[in-house]
Order: sequence, then structure tokens, then C-alpha cells
Amino acid sequence: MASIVKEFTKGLWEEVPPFRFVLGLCSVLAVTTSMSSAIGLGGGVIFVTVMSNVLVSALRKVIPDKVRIAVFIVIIATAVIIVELTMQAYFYGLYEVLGIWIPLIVVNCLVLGRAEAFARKQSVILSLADGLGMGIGFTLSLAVVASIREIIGAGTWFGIQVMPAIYPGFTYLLKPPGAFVCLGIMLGLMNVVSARLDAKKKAAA
Amino acid sequence: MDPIVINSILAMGGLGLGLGAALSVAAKVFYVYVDPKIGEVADCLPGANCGGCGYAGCSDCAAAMVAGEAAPNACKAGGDSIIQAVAAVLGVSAGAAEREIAKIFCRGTHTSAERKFLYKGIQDCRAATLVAGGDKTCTYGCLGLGTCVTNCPFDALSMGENGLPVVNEKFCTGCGTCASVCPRSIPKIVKESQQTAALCCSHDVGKIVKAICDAGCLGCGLCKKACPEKAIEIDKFLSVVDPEKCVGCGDCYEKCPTGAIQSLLA
Amino acid sequence: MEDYFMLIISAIFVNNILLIKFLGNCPFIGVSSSMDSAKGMAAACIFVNVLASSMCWVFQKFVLEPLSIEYIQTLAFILIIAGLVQLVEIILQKVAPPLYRALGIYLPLITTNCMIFGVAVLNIRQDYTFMQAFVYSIATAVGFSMALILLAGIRERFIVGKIPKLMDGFPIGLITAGMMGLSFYGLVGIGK
Amino acid sequence: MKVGTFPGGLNLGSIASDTSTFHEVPSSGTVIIPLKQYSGKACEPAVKKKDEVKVGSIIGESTGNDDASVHATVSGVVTNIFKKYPDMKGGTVPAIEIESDSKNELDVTVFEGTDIELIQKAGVVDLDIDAVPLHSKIALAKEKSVNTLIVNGVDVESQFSSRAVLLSEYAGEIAAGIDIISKLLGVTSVHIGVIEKASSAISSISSACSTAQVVGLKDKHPQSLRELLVKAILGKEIPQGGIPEDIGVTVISAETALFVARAVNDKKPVIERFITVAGGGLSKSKNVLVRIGTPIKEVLDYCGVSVGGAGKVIIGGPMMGTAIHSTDMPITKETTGIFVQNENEIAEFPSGVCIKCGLCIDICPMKLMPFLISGLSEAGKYAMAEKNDIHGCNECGCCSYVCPVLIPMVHWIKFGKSEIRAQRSSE
Amino acid sequence: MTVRDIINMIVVLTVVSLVCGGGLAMVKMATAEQVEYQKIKNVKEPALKKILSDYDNDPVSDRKTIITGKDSKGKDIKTTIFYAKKGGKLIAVAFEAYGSGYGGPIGVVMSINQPDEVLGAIAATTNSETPSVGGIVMASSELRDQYAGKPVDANFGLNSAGGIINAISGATMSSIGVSTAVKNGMEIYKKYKSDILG
Amino acid sequence: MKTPELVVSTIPHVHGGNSVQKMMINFMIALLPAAGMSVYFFGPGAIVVIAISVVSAVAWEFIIQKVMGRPLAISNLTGAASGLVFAMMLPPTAPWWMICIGTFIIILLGKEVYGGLGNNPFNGVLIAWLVLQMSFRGEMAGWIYVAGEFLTESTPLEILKFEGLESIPEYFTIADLFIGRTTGFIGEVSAIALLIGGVFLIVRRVISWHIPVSFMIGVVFLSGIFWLMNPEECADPIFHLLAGGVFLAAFFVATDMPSSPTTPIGMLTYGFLCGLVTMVIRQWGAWDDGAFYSVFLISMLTPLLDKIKPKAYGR
Repeated sequence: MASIVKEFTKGLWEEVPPFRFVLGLCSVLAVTTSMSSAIGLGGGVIFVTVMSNVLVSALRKVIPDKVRIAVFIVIIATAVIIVELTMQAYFYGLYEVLGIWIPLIVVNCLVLGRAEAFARKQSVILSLADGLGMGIGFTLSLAVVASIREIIGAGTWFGIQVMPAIYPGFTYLLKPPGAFVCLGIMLGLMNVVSARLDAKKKAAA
Repeated sequence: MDPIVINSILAMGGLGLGLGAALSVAAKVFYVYVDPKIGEVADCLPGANCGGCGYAGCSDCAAAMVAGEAAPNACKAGGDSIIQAVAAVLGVSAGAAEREIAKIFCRGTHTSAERKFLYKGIQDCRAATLVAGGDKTCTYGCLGLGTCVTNCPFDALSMGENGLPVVNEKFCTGCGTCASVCPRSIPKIVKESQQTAALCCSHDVGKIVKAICDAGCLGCGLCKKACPEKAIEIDKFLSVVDPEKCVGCGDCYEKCPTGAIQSLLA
Repeated sequence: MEDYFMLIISAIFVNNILLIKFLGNCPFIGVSSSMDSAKGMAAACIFVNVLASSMCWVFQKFVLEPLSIEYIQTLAFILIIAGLVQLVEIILQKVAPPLYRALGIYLPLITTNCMIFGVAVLNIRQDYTFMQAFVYSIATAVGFSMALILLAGIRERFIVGKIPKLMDGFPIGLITAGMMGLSFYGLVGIGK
Repeated sequence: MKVGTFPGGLNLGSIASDTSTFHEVPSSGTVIIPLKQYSGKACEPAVKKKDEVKVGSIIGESTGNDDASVHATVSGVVTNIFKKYPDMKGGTVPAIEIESDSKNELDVTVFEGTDIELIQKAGVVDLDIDAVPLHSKIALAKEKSVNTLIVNGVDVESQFSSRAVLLSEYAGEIAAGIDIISKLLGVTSVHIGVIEKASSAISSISSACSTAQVVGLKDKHPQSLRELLVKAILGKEIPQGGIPEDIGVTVISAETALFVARAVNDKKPVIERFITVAGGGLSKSKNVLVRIGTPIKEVLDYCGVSVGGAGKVIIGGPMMGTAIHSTDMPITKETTGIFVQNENEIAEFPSGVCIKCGLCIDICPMKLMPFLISGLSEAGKYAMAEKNDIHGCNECGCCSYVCPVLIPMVHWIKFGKSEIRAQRSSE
Repeated sequence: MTVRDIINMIVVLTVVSLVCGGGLAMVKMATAEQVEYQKIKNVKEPALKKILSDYDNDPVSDRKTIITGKDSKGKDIKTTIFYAKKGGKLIAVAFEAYGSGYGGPIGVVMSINQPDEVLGAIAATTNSETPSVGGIVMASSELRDQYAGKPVDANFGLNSAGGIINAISGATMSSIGVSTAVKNGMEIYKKYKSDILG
Repeated sequence: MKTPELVVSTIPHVHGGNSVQKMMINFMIALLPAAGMSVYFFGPGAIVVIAISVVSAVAWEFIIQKVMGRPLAISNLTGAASGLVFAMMLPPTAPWWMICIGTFIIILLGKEVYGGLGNNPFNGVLIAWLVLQMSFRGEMAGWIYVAGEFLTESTPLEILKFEGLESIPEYFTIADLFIGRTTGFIGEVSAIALLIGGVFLIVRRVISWHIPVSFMIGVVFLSGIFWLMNPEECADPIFHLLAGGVFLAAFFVATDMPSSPTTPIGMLTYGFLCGLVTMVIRQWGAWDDGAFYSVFLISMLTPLLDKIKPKAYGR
């Protein structure tokens, strides 16, 4: 039980993608212009990581090594298409906004990375916990970046005006160059925070 | 059954079959021997192919690790567990039955060792050596500019107030980086259990050592005489303790006129 | 002819696949830390991008559309790309070891390079003819390579400087990439 | 007269210098004579403790091609033979201490032999920055069939004037020396490079030496370096890592010619040195004639120079000289001059971040990119530093001199070179 | 590598692909209905709202797809008919038809009021015309108004071709496209009237 | 035991006395004529913008260095100089908050995240300017009338781009452009003042002549080709040289040390390419003036241009 909790929680801070493992950058940059699209994509990613982790882990004994990448990718792609169809069926507006980024979950290195690094070697339960943790961690990161970009860039959050009406909106953050810089600074801050924590740990030890 | 189902199954099955066949045939026809160790190391790596290590993908990084070009901790995405797994495959730390740590073999602090001149320039021991051989009169002693400190990959060294580096034994892994970067090889890697050593590197005759340093080994041989286990030899005016023979009785400590011979366990 | 020219200019500069469309960022930030890797990656990318997107286009038009199973596109494309990359890798390793050492090692990275997959999908979504798709895939890969090599050049210069430890690596790479995207802003309006 | 120069380099401005003749520093009580005053290996001592020596007695004899004889410079008793006496570069050399009886009796044993043997016996070295024993230099030049001789009449640094004064005062002897050397080498053309503003030196040497062509040179640092002297006079470049002899040129300094004349014509060994003393409160630099072995302290005292507090004493000039840690060190054949700085004159290079202003590239006489090489050395990228011609740097100091952020570029480059050497030797 | 390994590789990859393909087909079938509804709701409903008025049902769920001929490749052309009702009584049908414009097909939805069988209104759906020219055609009421209230069997060609519609100056191609689309729609209506109203 | 008396260090033992501070003082002196002209033509608004910009840049530098725990380096005046150049690139009506955002970006993204002056691959002033252009187009184009008299609300290049070549003489003569009786950013209007400042910088060896000269050659070259091909619609090279930000960019912006090449050949290529891209943007791009955009774009090439090394001695 403890190990399940550990595998789950490590995705939330210790190994939170994309800040710690710089994985899945493209979608982080692309969909964080607004909170709703970030959460939408995040949901999709959670589903895909969980499903691929579980299936890969379940099949880990029968998959020959030489074709494992191909098999993993088939599994992942299947999960992605399920997400795609489901979104189309029930969240059509979001589907339109996210556009190409839904099929692109398939090449999000986070998903394949977890399959390769974790699910391939661990039990189904642990893989489930890992996939869920990583997926949620990824979604939370998306949400944080999206909050910053949407609030400062447009003055809104989930489309609701949160800044005073006079606020001009710092459009730069909504544009691609702003996305890179915003994420870069956040990674730097993340490093600062974890360096502080490490120092504290060291001082305590 | 709906044609969609049949079409999907056919298309995917065909694609899978074709690719599987092509890949297996290619793997057979174009077989190239690869060091199986590379595969083993690659298995330990995350396999995310993120490129964060600077190498093109995990297997490239693994190849570099096996070839010794990359350190076992090159994978930044992996975390400690992966580093350990890689190290285990590479056998880096596997053979060492006993933990080794670095010790500073010099006691020439600001107050006890003489300086020839006031050094001004790059604060790095190796760079300082280029300027008239370094500012310490003793040509074997620690320069105290902290090249070992800045190069320690595990942040296990710090510069003490008296001008000598201090090893934090909790973090030291005995990797030997400090010993190799020091122009005078002051940090030495010893077994954790070694009890006694003369913390000095000077091969100068006693007279010279006495003139320039209060804490150096004079090579007087009093410790040799005092040692009941015959664990101490004098090598070119420097006493050397054989850790195998030393029992840590401490008889030599009192006899040493400069206190160069020390217990390492204190 | 002019259409193709505009397509190329737009794909390389104005709508750079990397800096404006955000495709292929993981290898971009990862591999750009050294010039040699950047060059190898660039060459491998151009090669695979053209090959993969052509094959995907063919598969889409001659298999998926006639069978009306376009919904399976994602699965089919990624399988084609993964298989292709692995095949090329195996063959290169045997047939041309020097080329393999120069390019082959970058191939595994390409499977998860969203640019390859993204361009294959964009070709279909934008309803390109085979020729347009072909040109577009070359141009995007060239745009990718250009950005990669420029960033590698800039980051190589950081060796000489003293980047703060906490910003070194990915953070500074991302910030610099952002600046590069900003610089293409000046070319807006050219080659629509 | 044509005026030659090279691209880059810097004019350090003129510092008041003494153009009058040399003052002789009185011989001291004790001298210390290192047995290695040149690049090569040390001589074996030819005397024992308590031996009596006279001025000119051989105390270390040259036996081969990479050493030069060493002579006593005072008469008296050998009081000590040091195995390890500190030298100015931080290493140690064997040295002989002689206590003077202040009689300065001359040794009457007369040297005999061919010209080249006389040169070897007199212990003549090429009195320049790296002092090579002259007989081995001549042997090398002959082996490489050198056809051009360049006499370096440029002072090692702009603040010094000893060579210019030497050229005007001892033009005759120098001309005779040049003749001897050119005959030994069998060279067809001889050039003498002199700073163009040293007009009296130019006029006296041109009239004394009819066979040689006197070339005026712009007063720029580091004009005295062989690479740039060759470039300025002949317009040719020495291949990187090579020596002038590779392109058929040999370079000797003006005082070498003087001592050759004395060795061959008068059978006199090298026991003294013409040097400039500058800085340290002197309003004008001073040119002095010093016996080899005299402690630097005494020279400074004679010139009235005070080091004060934590000052700096530099053997050689402010740009390329070596700072020493003790004024007990003796004057040797390698000593080109003494420059003294007081505590507040010392320049510090605290190493800022390079702002890529490009001034160092402008100024670099070797046409390198100093900021890049030094940065690469600092970052430990030695292979890249080598690709960027780190070995082409001749450490003239111009880059650090102009650097607005005070990067110790020369130090880093030296560091890189030594690291590369260490890597090579460990391989 | 043994033959067994090779067969194992091929079999696993094939079986996984087969299963995934099959599984996806199931999902596709399960969601097809809903996806189609969502697509129509999001793509067609805005246009439908423009051309239908005074109804109280959801035309998007009250729809029927009929086959209206075959295309050049022999595939069925499908047309979706939307029914607008008020108080349970059919007041209009609406569907989409295509004509070719300057930059590809122009889609036009049209409504036919029931039971008097006159054209209610038209609106554009797919619009790949150059915005400056084609956009005018679509936006301006000049062209749209010419259609309203015309009976289904009127000649909907441009008056240059003997019809009743005046082309918009400067956008002839687009005008032709729209008018062809409407003409095609009327053909379909007339031909498959029984299917549509049945 | 004796204590050491002498200092020993490596060569050189003397320094020429050059410093970043001296360079920056010269740099700011060189901008004074242009600043003075702008105050004459635009009135006190220009002074306010310049003051806010300089003061806020220095303040941000202080704050950011404090927060990041880096040694304070305000005294080298790079912050003040950046603030001054930045003010030169703003309209005289720029609101205070926008200037403060801009100077914040200059210091943070242009300098401190890279570890201080020298490491930054891009010119911080241009980063800030582009970010503001991207975010606040309206505020960045607020021109006021020249020296109190109404001429036009458009800059000469806007007139060229949106009204056509024939409309230009209605508003400006070449002499107006030369002196600065025109609309535009604070510092770019007066060509003569910028020329004086630029020559001063070259004489004081703060910048070398390579970049400004090749920049102008690039502009004249390409505009000359356009003009010769189509003199009815394209303006002549002199107009292109004097209008817009060419002088300001060539002397004061493109010569930013960290982001420009260091070797003579590199500098010449860099300047020439800047000139060409300036004209490409003016001719075909969406913006009326490409001078600043082009510098930013070409500075990406700096690391590659720096690979063109001079031939080393003996190589």
C-alpha cells in the first residue's frame, strides 16, 4: 500500500512532469493559453497514461523486446483514439479548440516514457498508481502554466474576467514566444524552490 | 458485422503483420553485434528519449555510459534509483566491498604554514600553481583555493575557515574527483576503516619542513619507533601508515612532535 | 510555382513549426546543447520527416479513405512512423555504419518527435496534394533544423559565459527559444 | 628608412626613460650564481665549498648543446653550494654562493679555441626572454640553413631603454659581434630592428654596421617578440608552434652581439648584464650595469627604488615580466629589466563576465580570439580551445590590458595550455 | 534470433494491432451516433437557426439521412434532412446541397416550408471562398433575399442563363456556386420528395 | 616564520583603465544630442519618458539583483544606458506603466536570467521593445505633432507604406528628415544628432565602424535596387536611410556588444544582413519600419558569424 501511495505521489512533486522530467513540452506550450483547454488536454493525458500503463504492464510478459516500442505505440494510440472519439462525442467545443493536440498525445514523450521506464517492469497496480500520479501531475502543471498565462495575458480565468476591466492584457504571454519564456522562468523558479528544499534537507540531515 | 469493424481489423492487422514481418526480417538480415551491456544499461534508463542528457536518446546515452564517456549519473530524468541501477550494471561501485572516503592530507592552515607571497589572480589551485608554483612555501601543501570544493560532484567538500578543505563524510562517495583535480593530490581516498595517517604530503627534509610549517611531518621516525605493530614506515621523510597493520592504539599520536600523525576516526 | 515558394517561406520563417506551432520541442531543447548533435538531429529529421509524411499521405489516401476508416488515422500513422524509424535504424546500422553513427543514433528520438507525426497529420488536415505535402514536409523540417542549429549556436556560446546554475540547461534553453520565436515576429506579413 | 610594423598590438605611450649611459652597480658582499640561467639543463658545479674563485673563473662548465658555462662574477670564496635555490618561476635551480673579497681580481686563465668554442666557454646565451645558449642556437641555425639574421634592438618592453642605449653607446662592439655571428652562420642578409624614435641608436648603429640593414619599427607592444619582429621586418609569419629558424631566420638580441664580440675578440666571459630599472617611485627609468649574481635588493637600493608595503617586483616589464616573491633573488643572464610597483599601482583582474566587446580581438597581435580561448579554458573545453589556436598565443598580455571587465585572460590561457600539456603527458 | 522469435514478434504485433483495431471499431460504432449529433449540432445548427424559425423541436435530433445518388467513385451520396416542427406538426424541412464556387464547393443549407413547398431561406455552411469576394456573396442579403418565398419548381439559374436570380457584381463565380447549390437542392427535393416527407 | 611581503600574480601587471562604466558614460553622452533634439521637437513629454525609462531601469536592476542574490552592478551604468536607449525607441506619448514593464523585461530577460551583462544572446532593449510591440500596439504608436505644429499623425515610413510615395512631399522634405522635424520614436527622428553621436562613439572606440557602415550599405544597396527597378513606387535610398530607425539601430542598437559579432568579418556581414532585412521588411513585411526587427532577427546569427575567425598568425 505504501508503495502504491509513493508511486502515486512522486508524480505530483518529486518527479512532476514536465518540470522535473522535461517531457511533453510541446503540448504544455501549445494548450496553456486558457485554463479550459489545459484541463481538457490534461484529462485526456490522464486517461491515456493510465490506460497505456495498465495495458503495457498487463502484457509485459508476452511482448517481445524487438517490437515492444511498436506494441506500446499501438496501445497508446488506441487510448488516444478513444479519447479523441469521446471528446468528439461529448465535448465537441473543446475538441475543436484542442485540434491537432489530441492526436498528438500519442507522441507525448511522457506517455511512452512511463510505459518504457515503469510499466514495462512493474505490476499492474503500481503502474496504475504511477500513471495516475504522472497524469495528474502533468495536468496540474498545465493548469499552473495556463493560470499564469491566462490571468496575466488575458485577464481572465476559465474565461471569467478576474482582472479589473481597465487591465490592458499582456498579450505577449498568450503568443508562442511568451509561452516559452513563461515556462522557462517557471522551470528556473522550480529549480530555486527545490534547491532551497534540498538545502533544508541537508541542513536537517 | 459493420464494415467499419472488418475494415479496421483488416487494416490494422495488415499493418501490424506487415511491420512485424518487415522488422523481424530486417532485424535478421541486417543483424549487427552490439555490446549486450549497452542493452542492459538502456534497460535501466527511463527510455523516454527526452534528450536531456545531451545524447541522442537513451540508447545512445547507454552506449556512452558503457564506453565510459558519460558518467553513470548522466541521465537527469532518472533520479537516484536509475543511477544506482546503471552503476550496478556497469559495475562501478559493485566491486568495492568497503566504503571509501576522501581525507585531506595536509594540516597547513593559514596560521601554521608559511606563505611565500600574496597571491592575486584566479582563485583556483591549478591556476595558482602556474604563478611561481603557488603561494605556499611548502611545495607539497594545500593551496587552499578550493578547486576540490568546486569540482566535487556531490557537494561533499567545503572550505574551512582555516584555509583547508573539509570533507563532509556523509556525502562523500569516494569517487576520487577531488584527488584528481588537486594539483598536489592533497585529498586522498582511503578506506573508511583506516584509523591512523600522517596528514602531510611533504617529502622535504625535516629541517625545511620545520622552517615553513608547524604541522608538517618531519620524517623524524619517532612514530615508527613508538608503533607496537610496526605499521609505520618512513618514505622520503614522510611517515606512511599501513592500514592493514594499524590497530589504532594511538601510541604514535603522543610521540609526534608536530601532531602530523592523527587518528582519522575522530 | 509561386505558391510553393510562399509555402516554403511561410513554413520556415513565419509559421516556424517549432517556435510558432510548438511541434518538436523535446528534441529541440534537449539536443541543442551541442552543435554536433544538433547537426545530426537536423539531418535525421529532414530525412525521416519527408519519408514518413509521404508514406502517411499515401496510406491515408489509398487505404484509410477508401475503407472509410479515417478515424483510425492516429493509430495507423504512428505505427507507420515507429516502424519506419526502426526499420531505417536497423538497415542503416548494417548498410552504412558511418551514416548510422552520424544519423542513426538520433532516430529513436524521432519516434517521439511530435513534429514528424504533426506534419503527417497537418498534411491531411490542410488537404494538401502529394506534391504540396512533400514540399511542406521538407520545408517544416528545414525550419526545424534551422531553429535547432541556431539555438545550438547560441547555447554553445553559453559555455564561455557563466549562466546561473539554477537557470542552466532547460530553463535557459526555453527562454532563448522564446526570444527566437519573438525574432520571427518581425517577418510577419512576408510569404503569407 | 622603411618603417615596419605588425597589425594589432598597443602603444603603451611613452614613459620618461633615461637615455644616458649605464651606471655601474658596485659589487656587493655576497653573490648567488644560479647554475642554470637559460633554457636547458643546469651545469654541474665545477667548484667545491670553500674554493677560492676570481672574476671570470668557470664555476659551472658547459658540456653539451643545452647548457652554457657559468662564471664567477666576483673574486672571493665559495661559501655555499645550494642544490635547490628558488628561481623566479617557482621552481628551484642549483646555485653557488660566493662571498666577495671586494678585490675583484680577474682570472688570468685565457680561453682558447675556435670562435664557436669561445662563445660556449664564455657562456654567451641569447639574452632575450628565453635565453638559449648561443652555441646551440648557432648549431641549430646552421642545421636549418638559415639565410637571414635579425638583430633585435627593440627593448623587451616600452618602459625600458637599455637596448636602445646599448646600441648607441656600444655600436662598434655590437657591429663586430654581428659580423662574427653572420660569418658563423654564413647568412646573406642582416637586419637590425630598432624602435624608430630611438634616433641616436639608429644613427650610431647604421654608421657602425655597414653590412646590415637597419629597420625602424613603430613603438608598439609586443614588438620585441621574435614572431612580431620577423613579421614587422620581413613581412613573413612563423608557422604556429614553430621557431624563426623554420623559415630561415634566426633572431638574436643586440646585447648578445656585444657579448659575442667580447668573448671572441677579448676572450671575456659574460659576467654582467645591462638592464633598466623602472617604477617604484623613480621619475625616470634608470639604466644600470649589474654583475650577475647581485641580489635584486641591492640593485633596487642603488637606484633608490622603494617597494614599500605589499608591492610587486617584476623581472622584465609590466606586460610580460614575471613577478618575484623575494628580492633576495639574484640578477641572472635572463634578467631583462626590473619593474617595481607600489601597493596602489598593482592592477587586479577579478574576472568579470565577458561582454564580447571585441577589443581583445582588435588588439591581439597574433590575430586570435582571446576572450574565446580564455573562456574555453575556463570552462574546461580544452579541445575546443586548441581548435581556436590556444597554442598560437604568445602571452603578450595585450588582451587583459584592454579588457573593460578585467578578465585575467592570459592567466586562463596559460592555465589551458598547462592543462593540455598535463593531459598529453598522462596519455 | 530463432524463427520462433520472429514468429513470436510477428504474431504479437499482429494480434495487438488486430485487437486494437477491433476494439476501436467498437468504440467508433458506439460513439458514432453521438459524434454525428455533436458535429451537426456544432457545425450545422448555427446555419439551421438562421434559416428556420418558429419551431419548438430540436431539428438536429429530428433528422433523417437518405441516399441521394452516387458520386463519381460509385460511393453513396448521403443527405441529411432536418425537420422543423411546431406542436408536433411539420412546418419545414431543411438540408444541405453543394455547388462549386471559386475555391472549392460551396455548401448551402436551405429550408422548404411545409406544406406549401416554397423556399424559406438559405445560408452558407462551408465557405472556402476568398473572404473578400465570396464573403460578400454570403454576407449580403442581396443574393439571399432573391430566394425567399420562391416555389420549389422555379428556375433557380442566374438570369444570364435564363433563370430568375440576379448575380452579384464582382462575384459571379460565387453567385453561380450558390445558385447551383440551390438548384441541386431543389432537384434532390423533387426527386426524393417521398423519402423526405415519408 | 616570516610573513609574505610581495604580491605575485600573472601577467599583465598593468591595465589600460578601460571599464564598462567608461564605455557606458561615453555611450550615454553620444545619445545626448538625439535626446536634446527630441525634447526640442516633442516637448517635455520626451523628457518625462526618458526620465521614467532611465530611473525605472536602474531601479529594476537594483531590485532584481537584490532578489536574485547577485552582486550589485548598478555602478557600471549598463542599466541606465539600456534605459536611455529604450526611451529612444518609445513614442513620446508612452504611458508610464508600459515603460516600466519594458525596463523590467530589459533587465530580467535581457540580462539577469543569463547571469548578467555579457551572456545574453539577444539585446535586452530589443526584447522589451518587441514584447511591447506585440502586446500594446496602440500605445506604441501614439505619435504627437512635431514641435507644436500639425504635420501628420503618421511617420514617413507609414506614409510610404499606406499612402504611397507621392504623398511624402506633402509632409516632409529630406532636410526635415535629416534634422528631425518629423514624427516617430523619440530618438530616431533626428539623423544629424544620431550621426554626431555615432561618430563620437567610433572616435572614442566604444563601437567599431564596421557594423554601422555595413548596416547603411545594406540599406542603401537593397533600397537602391528597388528604387532603380521601380522608381515610381519605391523611395530612394537617401529617404530610406534617413527615415525611420536606421541611424538609431545602426549606431546604438545593432552595436550592442553581447549580441553582435566580435570579429571584423563577422561585424561586416552582420551589419550588411541587418540592412538587407530592414529593407525586406519595409518592402514586403507587415511593419512599416524593419530596422529594429532586423537587428533582433540577425542577432540570432551572431554565434555562427563569430565562427568566421580572423586568420591567426602563423596559420
